[in-house]
Amino acid sequence: MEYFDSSRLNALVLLVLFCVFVLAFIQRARSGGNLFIRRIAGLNAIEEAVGRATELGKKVLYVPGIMSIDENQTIASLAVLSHVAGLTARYGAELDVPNKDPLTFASARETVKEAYLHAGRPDLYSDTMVHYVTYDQFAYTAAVSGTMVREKPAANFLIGSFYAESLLLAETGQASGAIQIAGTAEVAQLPFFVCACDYTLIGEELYAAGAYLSREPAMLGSIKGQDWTKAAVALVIVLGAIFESIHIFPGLKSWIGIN
Amino acid sequence: MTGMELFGTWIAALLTLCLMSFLYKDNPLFRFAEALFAGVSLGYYIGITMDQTLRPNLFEPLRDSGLTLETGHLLFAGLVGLNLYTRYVPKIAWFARSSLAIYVGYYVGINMVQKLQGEVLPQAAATMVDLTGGGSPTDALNALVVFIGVLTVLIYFFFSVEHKGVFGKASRVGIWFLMLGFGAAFGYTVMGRISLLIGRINFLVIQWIGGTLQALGIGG
Amino acid sequence: MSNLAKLTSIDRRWIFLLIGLGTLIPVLLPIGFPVRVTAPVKQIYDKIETLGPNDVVVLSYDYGPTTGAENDPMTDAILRHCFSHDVKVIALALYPLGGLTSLTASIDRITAEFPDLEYGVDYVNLGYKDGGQATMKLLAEDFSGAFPNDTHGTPLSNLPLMQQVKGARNAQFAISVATGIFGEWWANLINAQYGLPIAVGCTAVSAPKYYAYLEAGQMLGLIGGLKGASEYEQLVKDNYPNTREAYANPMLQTASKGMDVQTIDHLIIIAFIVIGNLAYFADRRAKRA
Amino acid sequence: MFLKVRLPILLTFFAGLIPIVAFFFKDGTPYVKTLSSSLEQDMVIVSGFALLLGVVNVVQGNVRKIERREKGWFYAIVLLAGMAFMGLFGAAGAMRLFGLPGIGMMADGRPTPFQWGSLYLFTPLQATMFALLAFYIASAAFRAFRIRNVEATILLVAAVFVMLGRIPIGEPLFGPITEWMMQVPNGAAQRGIIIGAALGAASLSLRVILGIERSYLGLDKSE
Repeated sequence: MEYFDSSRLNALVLLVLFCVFVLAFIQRARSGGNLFIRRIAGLNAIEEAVGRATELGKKVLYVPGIMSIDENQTIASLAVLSHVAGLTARYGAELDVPNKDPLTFASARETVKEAYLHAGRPDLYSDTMVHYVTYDQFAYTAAVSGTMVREKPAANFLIGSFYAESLLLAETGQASGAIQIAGTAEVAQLPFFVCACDYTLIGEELYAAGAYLSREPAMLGSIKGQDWTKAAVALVIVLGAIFESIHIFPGLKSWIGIN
Repeated sequence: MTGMELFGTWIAALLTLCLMSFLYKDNPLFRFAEALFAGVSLGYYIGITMDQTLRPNLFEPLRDSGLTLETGHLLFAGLVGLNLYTRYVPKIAWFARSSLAIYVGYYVGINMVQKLQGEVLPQAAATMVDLTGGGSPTDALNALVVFIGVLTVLIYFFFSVEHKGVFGKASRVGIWFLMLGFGAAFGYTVMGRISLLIGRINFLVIQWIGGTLQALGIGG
Repeated sequence: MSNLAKLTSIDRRWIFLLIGLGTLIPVLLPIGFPVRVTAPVKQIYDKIETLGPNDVVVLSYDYGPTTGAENDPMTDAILRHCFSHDVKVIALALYPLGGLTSLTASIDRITAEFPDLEYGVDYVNLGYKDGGQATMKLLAEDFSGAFPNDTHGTPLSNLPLMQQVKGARNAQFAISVATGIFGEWWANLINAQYGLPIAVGCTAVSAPKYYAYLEAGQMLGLIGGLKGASEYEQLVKDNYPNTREAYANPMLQTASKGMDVQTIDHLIIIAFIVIGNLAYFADRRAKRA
Repeated sequence: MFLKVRLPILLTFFAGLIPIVAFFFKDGTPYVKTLSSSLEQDMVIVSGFALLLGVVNVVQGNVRKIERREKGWFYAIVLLAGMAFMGLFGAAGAMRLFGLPGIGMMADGRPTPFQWGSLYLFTPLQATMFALLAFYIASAAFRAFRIRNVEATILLVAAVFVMLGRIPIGEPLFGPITEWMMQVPNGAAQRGIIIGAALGAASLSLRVILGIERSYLGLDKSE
């Protein structure tokens, strides 16, 4: 015990609570429990967007953010990409996935290849669908903006971790007339996506997207577990605020807040 | 300014104008700058990665202290890195997956605890506000707004329940908070973005045109 | 469709053109909107006013050319103030992405306006050192630990000014003009550990975060973005007539010009929002009718 | 089957467990902390190796364009030339070849070719692309801020108030409102997003560690 960092006991409690909730609900979902998940607007629009691109004979552009796969938003984006690639495979629409990060590039290629295989259309898959551009944020943006203007994709997906380039990409895409579905958990970039895109997955919606789209019990169960943790956190916040207001148990707030 | 600097400034200024021409429409000058930018930036990161990542973290420790207990794990790093290249050998292409698996695994682990400890806990604690404002009506009002704002936004993110009835109303208030926050953040960012443009215009006017005039002995 | 309603789908290039002109024209022909000086900026100015000819200010260039439009006018105005008031300056750069470029350009620019200054006695340019917080800790104790030589390669022991102060902790005041996190480090490391008064000049984007440090007393003053820089310029111009000639130079980059641009561009954007909404309503009415 | 599917999932599981366990131990704890921190150093190195994957792809793609004289092949030449210039001088500098002291300045204060390229080619292009945001933020504001419904109106009013509060002529009236909006309602909205997103991210982490979420590896869900 001498090695245990007791200042992190609060985090350990939260971690255990969280894992218990998630695992319990995964178990329940697998044995056929209630799997209701509320509608997430941007996600229902994906099929429509890919469908429109197919009709118009134009490509679907998927930008998986600019960060590497050390960022959870990128992993979440690849889960959505898997779904989008499944749709382009089924509809026979052209898919273009330009990359800024080389590891994301390597991962995205595996994701898309598998999605085409799974959809039963490995013949439509080509290695040029997922390609690498450059490691610089703005050079990448310039290249993707150029693609948007020249090839006028009918649907742009801007999903993952974005920084200042968010608005450059979203405005260029808007001007080129594409349906745009964006998603990020970068708080500072959300206003720009909300203003310049048709649909935006906000923060937690992005992380839940893969599970929502997969419709798999285990995935949906984990969303339920996460919801229950959220409810518990909200409850603790309410309790904490009451305690602070009537000045009892001042220890709760400071115990939770220590870092 | 030396001749070489003036030459560089001219190149930089012309490239600046090439990129800016995109605002009017796509054109060959923009495409030239875009292609050069993509190439130069990738080359730049080749240099940076070799000089700032691989050299100090891998080559120098191995060269300076050889293979010791402390540097042994670097061989593992090198192997996991090199394993990424197995994708070029069709028969064992799937080897590369293992490197991705380790990389992703390590970081999702870190992210998990960091998000819970570094974000959920402090943000939750900060929302445990004294709703009486310690006697100050303004503080009490602000505390109440923060309290309601955080809770309704959390309700908006609740996925397991249909958003109707009281729950739906609360979630709607949450959306209003989000919109207010987004609008304010948008307005706040305008200034910083315009400053960037001022920086470019200053470069063109002062360094490029001013510098050239100075070099020609015109103006001050 | 009425003419007004047509404006809902106006070509966005008209907006681009107006923003471009709204930025270019004030840079060429300054307007000079009035500047109201706020307390956090005045506190830095007042602190330097209390210093005498043997006192030393450490000025850290913790930014690069990318944010030069906001940060350069701050360092320039601070240098003009220190040199006009006869306070000694030790300048250095800790920011990896072009800190040295910004530092050298700024020192060259301002010292040219003060021909009587003697290098090594009145000011020193230490150059750039990487390492962030670790370097900061070193130079707080002993400058030569982090910078054995100045930027010209002269050993610090040959510079009279550097004999006067061993480390940053022995100076009277330190100002970090910063983008990102460097300003926080000065407050957390140097102010907290050595009690040296710290002030920060930061970009507008990071200003809200720094207000917390100001309120906590960890920073003596704060220059936030172009607006803060224009306030400092105003103070220097008002109180040191010798600097007015420099500020009158049309080829000089100043924060007051920058604030002119900000005002005009903000108003252009707001005007477009208003027009857009009028057009939107006209369009809706036309469609209903 | 084991090597192709189970092994990567097991590797993810163990690689993910290490930093989580280490997180709860004090600095200096033997084995646990050292393992985690050497793994951290290692991952930085792995990411360094990854860049070559991108470079190879870019070279392949552009050489193909040039060989087949595809539309825009001229630009492919420009791209490769730019990359070769910076990449070769950068690599030579990093390996200290041809008397280059590195990728920064020469001993006499002149820039190395790599440094010259980053000063006069790379940096201005980067700064210009970034600066285009000033134009785009204006056009986005014009189009998005319309009084369409309650939500859009709130967005508009908040943005305009803050814009007015940031400039000297609007500051006396709107400055305090700006500060209040940034700190109170915007702070609350951000906090809500952060708490939700952090839980979402943690849940995704758990799915990845447990091998439930594996699309990033290109593994079929049924395998």
